[in-house]
Amino acid sequence: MITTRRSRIIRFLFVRLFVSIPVILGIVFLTFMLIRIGGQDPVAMIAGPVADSAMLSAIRTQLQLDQPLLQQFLNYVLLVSQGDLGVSWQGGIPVLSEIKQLFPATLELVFLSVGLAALIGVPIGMRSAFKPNGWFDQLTRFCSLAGFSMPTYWLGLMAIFVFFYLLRWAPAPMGRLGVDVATPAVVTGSVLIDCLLEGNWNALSSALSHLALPVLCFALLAAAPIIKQTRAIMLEIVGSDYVRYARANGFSKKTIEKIALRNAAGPLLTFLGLELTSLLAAAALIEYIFSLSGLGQWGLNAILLGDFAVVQGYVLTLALSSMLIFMVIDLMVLLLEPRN
Amino acid sequence: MMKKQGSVLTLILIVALNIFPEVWAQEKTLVIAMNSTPKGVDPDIWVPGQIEATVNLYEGLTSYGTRVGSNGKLEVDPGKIQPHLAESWTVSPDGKKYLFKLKHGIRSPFGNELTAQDIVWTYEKSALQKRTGQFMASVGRIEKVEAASKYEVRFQLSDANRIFLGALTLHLPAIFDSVEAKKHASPDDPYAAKWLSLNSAGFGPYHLQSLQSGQQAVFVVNSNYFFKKPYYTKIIWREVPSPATRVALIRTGQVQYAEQIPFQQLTVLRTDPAVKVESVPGFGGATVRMNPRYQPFDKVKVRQAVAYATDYAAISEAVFLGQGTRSRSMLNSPIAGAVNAYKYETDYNKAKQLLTEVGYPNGVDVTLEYSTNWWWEEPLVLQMQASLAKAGIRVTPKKIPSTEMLARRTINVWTVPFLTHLTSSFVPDPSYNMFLTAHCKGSSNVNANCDAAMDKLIDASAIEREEKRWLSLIEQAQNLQADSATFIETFLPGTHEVFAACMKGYLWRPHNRLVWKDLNCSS
Amino acid sequence: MSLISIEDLHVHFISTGIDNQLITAKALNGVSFSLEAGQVMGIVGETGAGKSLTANSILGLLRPPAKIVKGRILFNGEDIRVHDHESSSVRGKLITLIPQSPKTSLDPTARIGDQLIRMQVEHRTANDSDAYARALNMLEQVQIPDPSRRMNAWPHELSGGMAQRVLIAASLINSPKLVIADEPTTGLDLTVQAEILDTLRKLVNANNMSSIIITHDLGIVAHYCDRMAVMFAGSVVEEGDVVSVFKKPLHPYTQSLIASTPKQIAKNGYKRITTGPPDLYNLGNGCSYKDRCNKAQPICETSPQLVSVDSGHKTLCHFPGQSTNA
Amino acid sequence: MFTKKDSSAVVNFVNYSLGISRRSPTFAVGFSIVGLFLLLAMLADFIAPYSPTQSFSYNVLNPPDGRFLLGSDGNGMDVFSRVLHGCRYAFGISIPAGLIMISIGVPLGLVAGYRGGFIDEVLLRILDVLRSFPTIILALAVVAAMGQSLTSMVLVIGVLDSPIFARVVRAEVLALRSSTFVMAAIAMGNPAWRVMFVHILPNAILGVTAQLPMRMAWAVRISATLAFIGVGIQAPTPEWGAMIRQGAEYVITGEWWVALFPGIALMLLVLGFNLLGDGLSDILDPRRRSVDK
Repeated sequence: MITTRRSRIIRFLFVRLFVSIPVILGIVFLTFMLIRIGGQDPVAMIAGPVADSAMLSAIRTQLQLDQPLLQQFLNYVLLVSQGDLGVSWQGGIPVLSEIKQLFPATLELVFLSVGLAALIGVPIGMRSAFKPNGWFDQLTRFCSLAGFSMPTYWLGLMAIFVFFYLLRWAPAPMGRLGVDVATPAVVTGSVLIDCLLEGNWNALSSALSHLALPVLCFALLAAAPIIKQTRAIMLEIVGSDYVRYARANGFSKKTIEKIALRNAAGPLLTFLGLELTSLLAAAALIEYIFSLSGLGQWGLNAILLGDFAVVQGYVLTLALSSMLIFMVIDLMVLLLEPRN
Repeated sequence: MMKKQGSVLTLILIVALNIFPEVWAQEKTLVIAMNSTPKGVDPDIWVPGQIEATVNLYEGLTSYGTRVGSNGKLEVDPGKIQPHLAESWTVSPDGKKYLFKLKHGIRSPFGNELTAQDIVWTYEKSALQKRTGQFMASVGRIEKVEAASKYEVRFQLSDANRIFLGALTLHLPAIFDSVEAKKHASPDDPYAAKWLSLNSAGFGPYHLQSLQSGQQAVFVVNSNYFFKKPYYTKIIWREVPSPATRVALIRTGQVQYAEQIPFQQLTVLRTDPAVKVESVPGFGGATVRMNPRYQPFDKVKVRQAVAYATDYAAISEAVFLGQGTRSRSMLNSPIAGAVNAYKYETDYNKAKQLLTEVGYPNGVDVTLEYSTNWWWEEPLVLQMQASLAKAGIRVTPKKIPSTEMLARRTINVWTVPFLTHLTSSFVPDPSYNMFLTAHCKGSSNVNANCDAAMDKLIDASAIEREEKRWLSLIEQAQNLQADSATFIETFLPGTHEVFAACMKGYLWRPHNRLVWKDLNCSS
Repeated sequence: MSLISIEDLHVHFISTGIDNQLITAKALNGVSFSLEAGQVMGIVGETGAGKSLTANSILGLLRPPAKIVKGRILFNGEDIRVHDHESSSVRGKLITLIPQSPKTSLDPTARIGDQLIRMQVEHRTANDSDAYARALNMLEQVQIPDPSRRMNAWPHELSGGMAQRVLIAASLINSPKLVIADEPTTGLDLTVQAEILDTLRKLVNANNMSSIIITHDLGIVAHYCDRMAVMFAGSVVEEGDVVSVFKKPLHPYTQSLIASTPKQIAKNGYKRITTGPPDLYNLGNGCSYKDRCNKAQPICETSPQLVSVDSGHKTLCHFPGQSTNA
Repeated sequence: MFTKKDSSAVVNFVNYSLGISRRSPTFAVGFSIVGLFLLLAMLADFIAPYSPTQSFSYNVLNPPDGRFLLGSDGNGMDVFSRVLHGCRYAFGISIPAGLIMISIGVPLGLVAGYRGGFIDEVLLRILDVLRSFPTIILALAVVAAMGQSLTSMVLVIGVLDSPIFARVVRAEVLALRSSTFVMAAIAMGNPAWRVMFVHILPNAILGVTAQLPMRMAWAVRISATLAFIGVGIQAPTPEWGAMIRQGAEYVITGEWWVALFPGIALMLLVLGFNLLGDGLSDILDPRRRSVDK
């Protein structure tokens, strides 16, 4: 029994890996082509304000932009398969080293936000589902739709206005640490973890205070879909035979909630995975507003500046991490569900 | 469940609301709020933030002298070029050979002394990279650089020219500590371009200590710096992409300098006791340019009509908030030889009359394209739209991305008929400036401004060594440009640097970048 | 005093239409019956007659838009509805349910043993170690082979019959007074049906419990029940002890039900029912069976009263017992 | 309560409005919001005190007062007039984008669901890609590359979202395909297209109808986001996202009105669309009925 289960899991991982490859290739191919067929020429941007045509063509050759598109793509894939993401067209910093430096900031933001959002969203969604159409349900439905509808960046701006400009409660939206704080040595790249490792409490509190507002904004908005989904999942479970049976058995509300939550864990986890990946991308806006200098801000800039190497690196990172997240989540669900 | 969630929320809130007033305690550290961290620090490769950093890392063989200006403040005198890293120089009679003697004892942070070899290596590197450094070398018509002895270096020029010494004041081609740089070279990369793009090895006052892309860069003073020791020993360069945030930071005293502050904010900042605004007119002019290869701008009278239909007073008020300086030529003071060539004043009737003369009695429809390279573009375009309408020139404003603008306005592409542009350069030399912007081969010629007579005047001025004839050539060229009216000269937006109130010592340089070694905040 | 007695129970489904008109479905219309300790009662009737709704009302499982608008449910003389909103000291302990669909009624994420233990711990009828032993014992009693291994099984590993046995074990584990079996054998094959019902009957009798079995199947009622109630359109149209009802059905609906058992069809031939069940949204006045009844008279336009023929054998008809051969 | 005898049109209208708002308050609120915005968009020229791009040179960043109801922006333009005219861009993008989604998504979903096979596989793979890759980044990259015109924006949004539409249709079709009436239609020898469009589509359309407002909400949101980032429609065009972008410059220095009002308008309209969609699925789903308490 145990062996069959383990072999099933291993097979699952293999299949997932196998299926992921074409999807990732598809994403990379899609972005690769789309940013190039647009007709925008990045070379002038790279060459800078003083550039003559000789300089332009030299850069074009250097970046292989004079080659056919498909050839460019194949070259790129070949390089990527060797773990080389190329160098940024703006300044020549290796894309991979930038990703290593910037991704932890984004992960920090996204995981904290999703975590907080789940803490907010799941209980509220559950309560709604247990009393569907009651006042609480109507109110949360409205609120979650409002959260759904609110532009992230706008909420961020308004939060800055209130908490930084008016109340001076939040620190200036400037980076991940205060200027007067000694930056911890980079170990993991996550400021929070690095501070903890170093025991640098001063920096830790500064990092937390810089993260608080963006995380709060992000989590509030991320909670909306979680509420909605939890409600939908729970509604189905609450209407299920086994919850009806548990009710008929006179189980306490707490026990019934426990049963429902346990049964919702699988679909909820799957949804949280989805939420994680979508937040990874949406983080760009929050990072931009709060100058958090994460991966998203970097990618956003690259898109605006036409730095294709960075755009590709960004897209690839997002795609790969989405895949990884899905895989881990699916694996967790697999282990969680007795039926598998 | 609900309880747990509540307590976590409270915890987060407590952290969020726990304010840490980031009081600036450490001394002699300068914190600056910049648009972006340097994307690289190799002066040969132009990338965002690079110039702002490298003017502080590398210095030239020459430098500009200073004088006391009309307002009693010290200012740069572009007419006076003095030795800097060089001790002295001699020129051959034909003006094509220069021999520089280097000062002894100039050392990089790595302890290596500056020798003629470093300079030769520098020019070799730029020649190989074929980027901005080589461009600047070509501007000075430098043909060959060789070491005459350990402390002597010889420059061979293709033509005698006036810009050469001015170009040597610049930070590029950067004079590298070649001894250190060579340690990081490889057969693939003989000039250590990879290493130099993320590390500094110069003889300037500062060097790069750490660079966290997108977050901050830290520069520390070169302890071996040959000249007067800078007041600030450490520069913390924070990336703050939003100009508004930069304003907030300077106002709350969390940084001592903030770059690229929007004009509207300046008026407020001037009244803020915590902030000091230093304003210099500079010589860069906000222009609107017409490409004569497109209708209706192929007709000079249409272009002149546009010049007459521009409401300069309104632009001054609404766009530059009364803080700009009227531009009167494609060259402006302090560039030598600048004259009042551009004589157009607002006159709608004259504009209408000119339009009628060339067959546009009912006016014309044009699209004015602009981007966001400079903050004033959009308001200027809107003002142009309003005032040109009064002469029957109906303007459709169109904002396009910077990438598109750069690509389409490039020399020999020239597909933007009507656009906004800033006339500017690093070197305040008249011939060079005219060449860049108005010569058919100039790399800042964005509107196909190709006129054989103009090219001839500019070319002649560049090699003319007799002062009077030189000035006359420059004046002719300016007048010719003003008459052809392909440039609508509006205002010099000026350079407005925003500092903490205590900041002293600011000195404007022709490269228009902040030089940290000038600054001090001592009481 | 009866163990449970339902008095004039009215349950309506109340909602508002898209045109803002109130829509009421009269699902139960004055259901009354009672049951003594140790008895097994069968409730029969067609789909929509209100059998399960009656059970749900007893178990407090009604959810909006269903609502009890009138009537009482007395258990041991106490109104059971006071327990509706709290973890019940009655439901699951004194009254338990054997649900309709065994495979989906077990919590899919808990092992069988844990579910049986949970049932006891929840009602504090045993502590953890006793609970395990009792669960094991209960599984044995419902004749599950290899019970100690089954304790660790997941619900999805069980067959339908096995799951139903587990549910029976769960329903009896707290030694309740009343077990309500809501169509306990639907979907199971006949031999399993019989085994399960035999087990249930045996255990109910052995522990002196009462039981209500809800079913479509008159055969089950005949075999396993002491008393029976026939429901139609939300009313109990006939109630009595099994023997007398089968011997002398009073209501035309009961008569037609008995006539449609295979044995009777073989004997008397097949008769088609021409009308569907009455529209509960538009129940008219009078006898709700009148549209289907071939003996309907003008008097049937008025509501019939419950008529008691023998002691405990009652019917809701103007002409009790008159249409035996209809 | 009214009885069925009151059947005058007014009473009916009142009854149905009350009934709908009772069954789904969300629908009623959403419907009113979207209707109001549609009205504002149509009447913008009459309501707005100024042209949305008229620049009052001497009234830059005027706080809200009698002359500039919602203040003026950094170019001296009236925020109120601009917010009003912004409605037009919101509908100008979401309506054609919605039409594109329907015209691509519905046939695609129909064929994929009914026929399965290659088209279904392709659709599923595309959905895979979209699931594992956030559309916003894709839209950003494409619009940035294609150049920022209204047309390219509408196209990108419409095309990118149509697979999601197709998924809804596909799910409905799959459920319907095995239903008796479809079986009967096939057995009667109807050609595939007829079964799809005459028998399945009308029954699948309910799901589509409820989905449409939500997708339009997405279109409004994403177009504003693109404009905010700086790749979509650009100021001085009175588009909400572009206005927020412009206002972002001033929020931190206390000129809150430039970003606040377009943001509120944007949020309200998106909320309206979402409420509409949410309510519609309530109303169309017969299993959900509100309770009279």
